[in-house]
Amino acid sequence: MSEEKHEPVPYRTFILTWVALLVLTVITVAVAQVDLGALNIWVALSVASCKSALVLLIFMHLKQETLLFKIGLLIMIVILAIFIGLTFTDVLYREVLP
Amino acid sequence: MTTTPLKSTGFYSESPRPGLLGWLLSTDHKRIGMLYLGCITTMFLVAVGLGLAIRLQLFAPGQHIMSAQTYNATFTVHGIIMIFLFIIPSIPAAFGNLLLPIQIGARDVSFPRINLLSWYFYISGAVLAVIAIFSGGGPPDTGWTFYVPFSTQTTTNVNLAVFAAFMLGFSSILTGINFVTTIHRLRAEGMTWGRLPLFVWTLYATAWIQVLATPMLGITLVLVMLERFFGAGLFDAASGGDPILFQHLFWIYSHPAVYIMILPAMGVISEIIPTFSRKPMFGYWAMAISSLAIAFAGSLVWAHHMYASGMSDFAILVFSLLTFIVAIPSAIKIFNWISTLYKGSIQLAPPMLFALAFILQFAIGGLGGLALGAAASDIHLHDTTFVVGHFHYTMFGGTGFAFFAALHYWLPKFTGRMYNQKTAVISWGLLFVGFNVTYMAMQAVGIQGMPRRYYDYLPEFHTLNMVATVGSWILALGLIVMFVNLFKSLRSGPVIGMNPWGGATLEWFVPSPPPMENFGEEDPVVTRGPYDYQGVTADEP
Amino acid sequence: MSHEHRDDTGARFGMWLFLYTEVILFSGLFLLYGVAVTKYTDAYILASNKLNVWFGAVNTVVLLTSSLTIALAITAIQRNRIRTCINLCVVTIALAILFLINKYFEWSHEISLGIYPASETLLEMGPGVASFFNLYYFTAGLHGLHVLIGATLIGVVAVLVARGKVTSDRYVLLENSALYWHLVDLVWIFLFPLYYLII
Amino acid sequence: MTLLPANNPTAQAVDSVLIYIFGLSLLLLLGITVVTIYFVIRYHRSRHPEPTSNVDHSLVLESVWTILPTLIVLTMFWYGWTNYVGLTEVPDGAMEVKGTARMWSWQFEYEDGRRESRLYVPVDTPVMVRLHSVDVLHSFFVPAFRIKKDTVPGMETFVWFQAPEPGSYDIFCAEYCGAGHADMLTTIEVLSADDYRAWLAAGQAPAGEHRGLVVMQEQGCLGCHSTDGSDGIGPSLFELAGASRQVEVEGQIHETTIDDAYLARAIRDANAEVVSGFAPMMPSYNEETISAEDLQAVVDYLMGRDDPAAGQQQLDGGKLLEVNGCLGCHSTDGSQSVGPTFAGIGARSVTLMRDGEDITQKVDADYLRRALLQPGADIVKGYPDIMPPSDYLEDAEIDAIINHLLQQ
Ligand code: HEA
Ligand code: HEA
Ligand code: HEC
Ligand code: CUA
Ligand SMILES: [Cu+2]
Repeated sequence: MSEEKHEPVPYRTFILTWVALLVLTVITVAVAQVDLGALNIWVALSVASCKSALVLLIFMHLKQETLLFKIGLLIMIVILAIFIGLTFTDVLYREVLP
Repeated sequence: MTTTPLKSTGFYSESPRPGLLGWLLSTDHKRIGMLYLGCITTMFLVAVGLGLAIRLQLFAPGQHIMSAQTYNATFTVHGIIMIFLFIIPSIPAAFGNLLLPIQIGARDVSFPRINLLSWYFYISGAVLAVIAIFSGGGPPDTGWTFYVPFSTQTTTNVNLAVFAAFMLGFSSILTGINFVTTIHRLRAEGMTWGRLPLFVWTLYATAWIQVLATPMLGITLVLVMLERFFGAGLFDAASGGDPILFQHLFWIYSHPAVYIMILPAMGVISEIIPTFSRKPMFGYWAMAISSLAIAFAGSLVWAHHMYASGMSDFAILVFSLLTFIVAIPSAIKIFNWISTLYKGSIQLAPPMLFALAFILQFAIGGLGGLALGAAASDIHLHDTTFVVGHFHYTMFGGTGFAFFAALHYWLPKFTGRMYNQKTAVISWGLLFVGFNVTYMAMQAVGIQGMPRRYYDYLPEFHTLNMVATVGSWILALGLIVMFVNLFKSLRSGPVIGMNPWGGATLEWFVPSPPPMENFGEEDPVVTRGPYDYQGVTADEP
Repeated sequence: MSHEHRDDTGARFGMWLFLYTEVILFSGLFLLYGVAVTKYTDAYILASNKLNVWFGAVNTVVLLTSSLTIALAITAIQRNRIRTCINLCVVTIALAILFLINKYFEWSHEISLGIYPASETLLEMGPGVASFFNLYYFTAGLHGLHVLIGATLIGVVAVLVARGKVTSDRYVLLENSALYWHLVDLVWIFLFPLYYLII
Repeated sequence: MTLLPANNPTAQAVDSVLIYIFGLSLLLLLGITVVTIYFVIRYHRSRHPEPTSNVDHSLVLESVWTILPTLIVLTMFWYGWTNYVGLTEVPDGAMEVKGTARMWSWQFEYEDGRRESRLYVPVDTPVMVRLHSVDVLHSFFVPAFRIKKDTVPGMETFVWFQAPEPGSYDIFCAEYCGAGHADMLTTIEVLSADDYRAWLAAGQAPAGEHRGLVVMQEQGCLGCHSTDGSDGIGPSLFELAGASRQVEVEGQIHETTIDDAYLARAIRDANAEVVSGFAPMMPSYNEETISAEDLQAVVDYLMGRDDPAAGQQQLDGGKLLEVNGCLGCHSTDGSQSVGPTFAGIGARSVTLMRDGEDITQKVDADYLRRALLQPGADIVKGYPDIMPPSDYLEDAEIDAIINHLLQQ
């Protein structure tokens, strides 16, 4: 089957990805030193998401895989978001009696 | 009638290793399926014995055959075995393994060795669960729900029970991974998605839940163990925890788990109804898609177990709404099954009788679920025996009966021998009557306000409890007749041909029992749909 | 078996499914974190400041680098550079060990301060701080366990490569171990900012 | 089978939803069953050997049975939700009580600090119960009012109800909480306005009042007796100590000096000795209405003795055992329970486990104090180490409990 094997990813691509990841790490650590209030945690999470996208797509070869793999991942992320999101319908709105 | 012993036919005779090791080290999906079937049936009989004991204690108010502590341990062990060792693996692990590869025209599942590993996880979990009953501080007494803080405080052997449940969860995950991969990768040529038997569709939907929800149970149970060992207080208000969060984590898995239980059962029914009506399934795509819809929507409703727990009213609003959404695909299924009967040619063979009982009992259980899903009525019904009635209707009246239907439908396929059909009908009658008497009474007494998990109750609840106990005796009789009948068929039942019922899915076109790699030398090529009965006839008995 | 079937894509897909289960497993802890951080925001910031960012940052770099080396190992085996592949695996394992050593020093330091689950010091610091450290220890502990498993897996595959069982034609085992290793990295990518970087 | 009352607002809110959903469900179920049975009979193979239709889908039909159920369930949801909201909106001016659950008993605390193991409320008044738990999850469930709410450690929850008729209504614990779960029963006592006022007055004895007086007020003794020397329906109870009495016993007149034993007899068995000149119409009070301590307190009061160590005597050890849930684990009648029985505890020796060795210990005040405050230090042999420390009690309360236990 043609889908069985991927073309090898050049070393260069991986190394560039790695550099990008290091740069992003430096950025989060740097941003964390500035107090942005509640924004801090969201900035940190966005950067983390960028980093994980790089790892997933390039290190983990997701870019080369078939659609099935991508849909699978999407399903997992949606379910995860639901689990966490719906739990917050409780904890954010829990009334504390006077 | 030939006298060839079972062990010299089909996949029983062909094995790289002889004897017991040939079973314990086999990676053949049929052998693993049979192993599961044997263990699951055994565990079922143990738990059913405990259920009988519960009912005996509840025969009249006061303490009779057991003390409060023993009673608590009894329903806990009954629940744990029934849920984790019987009903969750029952249809997917036993019949899924036996049938999934054959029905899609494959020789085995994608990862046969992992399949075997998953059976070993199952059996270790089972052994640990049994050890937990007899060791440490005595059998666990937390209820199958393991609610904190009680479960972190009680001195009984909760650790081992929780660890057993963890292993069983792992087993379930591995089965799920195997099935999703198998269905995607190993369909035979011509086996398009539109030609998949509906049983396979439901297994597919189930497998996704197993993969995506079970880990949540894993981490929850690990946290209970950590809490007991280190006393960290992750759910303890004094150390910044929240006991209600435990319930969220628990039900995030355990609600979808009830759809792990019911979906494959619905698949079984969707195989049996068309075969015995000799008519294609009405609304194939609606049935396939509604399975996926139940799996997805079922993942959104967990907190309907928590309306009275002290969670926010906003969450009650959201979860109540979502709960009702799940009822819609279930309704579609019910109506499609019934439409399949229309202008069919209906044969009331034992599997069909069990399937019809399933429809009625699942409808009763499911409609009762609606009263539990509505916020106001659940406040009254929550944690009463009405809930107990509801879930026995869905789990036992639904999945349990579907399991019996599957036994009567497919066991001959895998043993090559038929049971006595008249006796089977008698056992069906006893089970049907006994079941409904037992659990209808339980629902009624729940509406009166009797809380569940009570070993003793007020005199006004006596009559209905007595009725329920008497019903359980009829049920017991039915079970004994059924299992004796099936068991006898293994040795002395008449030998059957390929297709005793006139089914049109692939398993009916291989010998009974099927050979080692299912299809001989040639890989099958599929050219027709799963419910295309044109030209398919049942063997003459 | 007479019909040997081989399905590398299937095997990889199975591994991905397994990774989903791992992500959900960790998400239980992240869920608890999310709830607690909204409830005890101030205490969490206070507690986070007690962790040493540099321990975390160094470990981030270590894990990212190990992710790189194991990714390179796959390209190496695809190009049939067996020696390079084995060396890259060994470097990955070395980095994993480095990570654990670093973790060991970090934890000993904190434990010497009396900060560990259910300790008296922790309870005195109030529910918010206690919850932060409880979660920190369990999440990092579970992650550490995964580092250990991942490193073992890569070790086994490296041996198989050396023995010629895993080759440039048949390397799905290496791919799957690498996938597992990247997951360990992914979890840390989120763990690091959430525990070390909130102020 | 009894029918639950449906005469109160919360029950009505829940019942109408139940009836709506059950009613519709019954209709649907009936339809499904009838159609299925009809098909099975009509198209049975003996009557209908070959299928006569091969239709395998119908967009119209399937849409109908997708849309119709959707509408039905949406109405069910909405009705259920709006009526649920009614259960959470406490009417203005509701009376508030704090309810505390512990393994395995309930305690209700009123605004004036009074604590009871039953929930006494006036008729026709909205009552809000603020729920707490000191150990694990429990659930406050009153079937008659269709209300239920978990009690969660570290959090407050609440329920409200309004009872239109006096009576006694069961409270169950509906959240599984261990061995005593099924026995965690008590009642809501709905009193008429008058009774409630009387109950309230009895409870509001000013602090420092002699316990004996309090008991006499509660029991209504002063309706017939005065304490100022003036006779009423009964003789005045003024300066009795040492006085002599002419009493009639079985028709014969005796002369007696008033002492403790005499007073006790007079209360327990009122008509055995009747004071000359009075009609034998005083009711007798048994253990149930006036406990042994209360009797002693009354006698002390009548004999002109001070309440020994005022604040302390006021506390009734027996009652404290009840309201603090001790009796959830310990019996008072010698029967087996989660913990050792209290019957005869003051006079026995116990075998303790300390560092794996058995020690025999005579029960005395010191031992009991340790057993209460550090229950984990010494474990009575044969019992689990589960007793919670009673450090939430005040010193005086602990003393009262110890005194009470020593007298057992
Ligand atoms: C196989 C298992 C199974 C299944 C399939 C279901 C199905 C459903 N369950 Fe059940 N449930 C359990 C097993 C199951 N349940 C268990 C084990 C518990 C208790 C756990 C514990 O506490 O120990 C429980 C508890 C439980 C509760 C919590 C009760 C409480 O503790 O307070 C609720 C509340 O919403 C609920 C709702 C539902 C609903 C709405 C469905 C729906 O999926 C039902 C859908 C089906 C139908 C609606 C009927 C068929 C359709 C028709 C007849 C057509 C007509 C219908 C319409 C027009 C709508 N269930
Ligand atoms: C598939 C799941 C399943 C099945 C089939 C059953 C079957 C039965 N259950 Fe079970 N039950 C649960 C799952 C199940 N249960 C769960 C999950 C709980 C909740 C636990 C909790 O609260 O934590 C529960 C709780 C539960 C309760 C509530 C306890 C309480 O809340 O106080 C009761 C009470 O009557 C009960 C009774 C029964 C009975 C009478 C049967 C009967 O159907 C059994 C019929 C069988 C017989 C009457 C005996 C037959 C005898 C033989 C065949 C001979 C063989 C015998 C031996 C080998 C010993 N069960
Ligand atoms: C959760 C159950 C529980 C509650 C509530 C409880 N106890 Fe106990 N109690 C026990 C157990 C079990 C023991 C025996 C083990 C031990 O010594 O710790 C015990 C032991 C004792 C003893 C020593 C008994 C002896 O025979 O020497 C006394 C006195 C006592 N309790 C008093 C009380 C009082 C007073 C209260 C209420 C304020 C109370 N208990 C509440 C379970 C309980
Ligand atoms: Cu308290 Cu159940
Ligand atoms: Cu549910």
